[in-house]
Amino acid sequence: MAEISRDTLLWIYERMRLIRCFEDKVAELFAQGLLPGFVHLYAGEEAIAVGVCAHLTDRDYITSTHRGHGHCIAKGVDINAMMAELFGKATGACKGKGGSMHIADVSKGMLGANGIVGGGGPLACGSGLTAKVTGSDSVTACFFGDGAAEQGTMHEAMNLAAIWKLPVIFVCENNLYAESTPWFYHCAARDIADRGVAYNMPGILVDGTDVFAVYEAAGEAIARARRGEGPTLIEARAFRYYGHFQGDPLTYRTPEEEEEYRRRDPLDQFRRRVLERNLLTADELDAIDARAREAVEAAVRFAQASPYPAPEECLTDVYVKYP
Amino acid sequence: MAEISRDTLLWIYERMRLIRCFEDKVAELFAQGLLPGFVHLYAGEEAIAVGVCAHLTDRDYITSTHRGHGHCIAKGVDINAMMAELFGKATGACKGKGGSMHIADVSKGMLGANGIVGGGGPLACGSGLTAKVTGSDSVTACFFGDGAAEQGTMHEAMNLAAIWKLPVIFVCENNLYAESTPWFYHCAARDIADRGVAYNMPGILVDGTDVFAVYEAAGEAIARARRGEGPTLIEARAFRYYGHFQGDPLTYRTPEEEEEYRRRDPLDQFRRRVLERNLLTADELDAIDARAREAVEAAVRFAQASPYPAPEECLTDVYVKYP
Amino acid sequence: MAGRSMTFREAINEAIRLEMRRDPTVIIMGEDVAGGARLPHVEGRGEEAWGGVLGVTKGLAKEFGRTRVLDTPISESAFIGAAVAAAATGLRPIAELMFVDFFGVCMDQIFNQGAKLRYMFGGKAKVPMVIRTMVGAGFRAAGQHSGCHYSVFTHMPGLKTVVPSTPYDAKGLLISAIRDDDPVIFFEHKVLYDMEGEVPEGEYAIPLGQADIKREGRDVTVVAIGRMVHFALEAAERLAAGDGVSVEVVDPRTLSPLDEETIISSVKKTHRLVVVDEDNPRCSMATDIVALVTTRAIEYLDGPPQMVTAPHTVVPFSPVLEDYYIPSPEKIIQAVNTALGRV
Amino acid sequence: MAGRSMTFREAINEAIRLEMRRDPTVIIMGEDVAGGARLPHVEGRGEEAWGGVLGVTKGLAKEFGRTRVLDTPISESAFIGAAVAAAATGLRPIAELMFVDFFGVCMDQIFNQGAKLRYMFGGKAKVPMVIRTMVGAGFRAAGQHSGCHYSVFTHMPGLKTVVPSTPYDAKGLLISAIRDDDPVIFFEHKVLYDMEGEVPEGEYAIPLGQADIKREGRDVTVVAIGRMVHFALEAAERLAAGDGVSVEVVDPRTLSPLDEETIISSVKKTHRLVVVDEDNPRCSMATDIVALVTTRAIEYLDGPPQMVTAPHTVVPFSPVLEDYYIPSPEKIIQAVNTALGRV
Ligand SMILES: Cc1ncc(C[n+]2csc(CCOP(=O)(O)OP(=O)(O)O)c2C)c(N)n1
Ligand SMILES: Cc1ncc(C[n+]2csc(CCOP(=O)(O)OP(=O)(O)O)c2C)c(N)n1
Ligand SMILES: [Mg+2]
Ligand SMILES: [Mg+2]
Repeated sequence: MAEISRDTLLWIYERMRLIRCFEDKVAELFAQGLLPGFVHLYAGEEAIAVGVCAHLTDRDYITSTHRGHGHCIAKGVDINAMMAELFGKATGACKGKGGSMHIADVSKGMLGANGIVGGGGPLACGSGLTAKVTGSDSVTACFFGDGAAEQGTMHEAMNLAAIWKLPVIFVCENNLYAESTPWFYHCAARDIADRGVAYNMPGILVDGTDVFAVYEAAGEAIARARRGEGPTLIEARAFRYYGHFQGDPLTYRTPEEEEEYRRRDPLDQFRRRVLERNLLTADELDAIDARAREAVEAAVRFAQASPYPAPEECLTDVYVKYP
Repeated sequence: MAEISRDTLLWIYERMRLIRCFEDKVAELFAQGLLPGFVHLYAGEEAIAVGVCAHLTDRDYITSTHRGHGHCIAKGVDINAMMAELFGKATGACKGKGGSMHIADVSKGMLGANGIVGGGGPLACGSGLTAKVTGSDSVTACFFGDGAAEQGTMHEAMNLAAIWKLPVIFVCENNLYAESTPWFYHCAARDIADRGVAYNMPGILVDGTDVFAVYEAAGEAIARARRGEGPTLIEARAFRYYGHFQGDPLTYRTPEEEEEYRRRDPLDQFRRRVLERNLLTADELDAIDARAREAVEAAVRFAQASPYPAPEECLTDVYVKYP
Repeated sequence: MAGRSMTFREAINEAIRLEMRRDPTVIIMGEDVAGGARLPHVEGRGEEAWGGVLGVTKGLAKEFGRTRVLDTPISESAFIGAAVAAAATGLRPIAELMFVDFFGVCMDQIFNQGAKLRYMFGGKAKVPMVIRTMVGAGFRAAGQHSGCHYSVFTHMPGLKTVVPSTPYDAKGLLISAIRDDDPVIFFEHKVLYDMEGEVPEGEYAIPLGQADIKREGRDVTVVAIGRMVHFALEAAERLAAGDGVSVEVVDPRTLSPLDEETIISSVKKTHRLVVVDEDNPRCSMATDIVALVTTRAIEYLDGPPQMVTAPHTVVPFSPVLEDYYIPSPEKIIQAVNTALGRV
Repeated sequence: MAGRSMTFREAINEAIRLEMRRDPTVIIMGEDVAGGARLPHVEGRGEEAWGGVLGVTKGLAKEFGRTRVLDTPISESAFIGAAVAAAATGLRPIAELMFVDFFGVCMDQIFNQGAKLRYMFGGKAKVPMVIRTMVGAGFRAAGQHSGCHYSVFTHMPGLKTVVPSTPYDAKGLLISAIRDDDPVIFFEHKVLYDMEGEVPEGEYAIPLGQADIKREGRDVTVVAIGRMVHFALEAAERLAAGDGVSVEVVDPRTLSPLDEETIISSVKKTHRLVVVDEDNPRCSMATDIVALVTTRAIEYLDGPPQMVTAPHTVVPFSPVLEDYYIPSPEKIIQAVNTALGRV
């Protein structure tokens, strides 16, 4: 923690807050019936995306999941374009064609949210392979859920990355549930991190509500990947605050669990720790909070003011050229 | 070894010899151009199928691979029907419709050779599930190759069997290669058996040329499965004597490797050990050898004398009823 | 009891429930089909957390217990493959593939194992299983949760494919599918779940391979699939009211086996064919039905057959784009007019 | 240089080799495409053990090294998905799916990731990759190694599909496929690998979406795909010799995009259509082409279109059964005669 620069600390808090504000606002808009489709919110897991992406530049890549807003924001995707995408507007990150589950910005190294659980694992090997073949020092972080750990694709991807020593890190976001199914039911391993053994790679379990812990573990793993020593598996445990999707009755969750995660809120933890150690001031943090709120409001205004795509836009972008 | 009954010892040797004779004969017939398609031979790996199936009855199941002849014979499938199948005859185990890669006999608990690498893992969960739901004590052994260990299906199947505590044992036949690719290249794990950790199940490495070692490890695993304590992963290392398929130039194999496997031949090992300890006599073993040779010759005669199916048979057996 | 109304969702639930009562070998499995597995405050009380992502299987775990109603990991290959071999060894499993769009992670177990097992074994095995799966656009669920793709399964020998359009059909067809000795893929259009319709109590089986004429007519045959049946009926209504055109709406209900005779008889009567399919157009059910009619009854056609399908694109997210993507009653009316040479 | 003859296998090898020389971002990966990875007595000497299961990629590892010619584990999802994202981030990967029959273990990465990425990202990415795969019956390879199934890929928006029938076409189309900015599935019929034909040296690109009239004729249009082109030509030869029937054989070469105009022009000239497809019949390219012609040019047809396809069965093993399964020149002759009203 001592080694983290002030700038990085500010960036971390700013990104975590921006994610939180964004997701809370999306929940609100969704409840008001303003957003089409369905959304999976990242609130509660901010420390994972931000702790990892703090080590990455635009030349590095991430692959993501159906719960991708947090990854996007941590990787620097423009929140105006994100919000417009959620509204299905022409100014959206994907011109309204992708929606929540497919937000992407390849120019920022964000290879897309993904509607297929486990779909991102193989893709992460691909950007890793490009780095290896072209000799760049780019690293790819592959985010996946605890539920995704049971998909064959993740197994194949971790093995492939390991034998090819690809510059990829695998970050399992264990938020305790896959939909309404608890991870201790769907996963036979004692810890998902134990599966590192299956690929002869380090398997690290960290507290995913503690951004410092995530930052440290990810830093080592990324450095290792950049040195050409191959992949690492990190399991980060955290909580998701909202239902699996917006509208989930949450019958599987107990009040005790809710209490625990409120107590361990990643933003509160961060605040407490940087204030205790006098690394940042309350004013600085409050200013960030205010800016984040305003940025999200501005994003909503931008999205609402934006036009819908022309209906015939349905037919474009299937191919670069056809025939 | 002391605990193995005389009958079982005789059965083990007889099955191993029958597999060896069968495969050597198939190699010969294939070289003569008498067999259509292509065949993957099991010679060298006899101790694995036989060591496992020695614990199983017709009410137990096995799933198999593209290299399935040995599994069939160990599970008691009629070799006349097998040989006729390889010739594509109407008297074949599958009426000539399946061929080498799909030989099956559900009445014997043999759920089919499988042309899809890793295809048998999920199937093994299925017969395991039937046992569990119906409360029978049937066990399923799932044979798969080292190459198959890299398929997502095997990961999913092992996890599913573990969380449901299905009566299944997973037997990885590590014959050092997947086609021409050495296992230490395609597999990141130090030992495939290590992957037991990923499913919180025992992972046992045994010498797959030593039928006693296989018999013992499989016995424990099967007993555990029958007790309802869930699956076990066994990695059995052995050699395949022929090429991946008949016709393989075998450029990847060294003379040293050939020498080693000849030295560790599973049938020779068995012979030496039972003779040393006076468990069986040379005459008994020789008689088995002669019977096996004759049985295989008879199977060839049976197959050659059998008719081909009528061409229109192509159209039947797609459905039980259609419409 | 006639006159009892229930939703498409409830009809499916009832079909499964009745079959599970009747036959102890029927089991059901899938992601969150019950939900909350091993949570003491859920399972411990004999409850379920979800009863399926859209509540279709609600109450089954409560009635039949967790041995017959199994939550699964997100391992479609494993549990669908398990259903295949469970079927071959004595059970009648129903496996839920949550969205058909996920077929790509488990298709091998469906088409190479489940569908082919009987044939490759020379007829010496059977695979009485059902895969239930959600299809269709309209939920703004975007490119990976809105496809139809039943053409891919209909293409595959060894599979049967069913696409019900009403609560009544859904119940009767699902009962038949569960009792069928072959693997059946049962496609449920998510937009139809809330649709109400008359559903008799008790068991009844609608044979696979029997089309239903949802509306009789003289001038043009509209063959429509799944949700499109309702759009076709709406178009027929408007055409009747507006121009006195008499449209016959044929609902094949099952795509494999396909009731070729009913379709062909209808065309022999009307001499005009319009096929309406929400799926993408290439190598689709639309082309399949057009080829059926033109190879077998072209001489009865008074003009070119018409196809109303989704375009050859991914399903877009934005409501304006998705609405453009989905075939509409307007497009059907236009196609009928074209078929009648009125444009 | 005209007159140079080589096999279909060699033509494919040459196309890859030339493109790899020309463009350092082209890489190739698949199971045993080199073979013997990390074995000192193989790789250590710059050798390969196999060069592909049927030797198609022989010599590439030797020339380009193991960084650009990658042996993979049997993890089709992982390496085909890797090809997708490698393509989106700057490479032009060629991935080998050994047999098309294995698509079920990796289809998600093909149709949900590779094919849809560009669309779902609003056109802000491209996926210039090729998947080479073997198709077809005739090797007695039975139910899981003998399918065609290009209809499944042609159905999917975002994919392009290519089925070459001659060494010349194979080389020119593969070069185009590699240079194409969209994902292309390239289907190689295993029975054709040993077929010889004229292949010019050096690079040439055959545009995707251009059919080739393999034989001109007046009386009937036979559209045939892949290996079936040769059976159609044989049938045409015999029909010309025997009865003086003049058959036009159209080889679409690419199924998506499909050269609709060439097919339709031919039918407008001959007024008769026969489609020959080794794939299973339902929702197939055969129905696709029949639907194309009948929806757009039915008035030019003098009789019902004919389809000659495999039956709706799994591919059987036994030679007598497999021979019955595969469409034959005889069946094509019969279909032409039927099309001409001569039976
Ligand atoms: C292959 C596939 N199967 C099922 C689904 C449906 N589904 C969407 S999210 C989800 C749960 C994912 O759980 P997890 O990986 O833990 O991620 P989380 O939602 O907890 O972030 C499921 C089953 C899917 N999208 N893809
Ligand atoms: C899904 C799939 N991918 C590829 C193949 C082609 N193939 C057949 S056998 C084989 C190698 C299998 O290796 P292993 O599992 O070690 O079994 P072995 O042949 O050594 O017994 C491969 C790649 C296949 N049949 N199925
Ligand atoms: Mg989760
Ligand atoms: Mg092997």
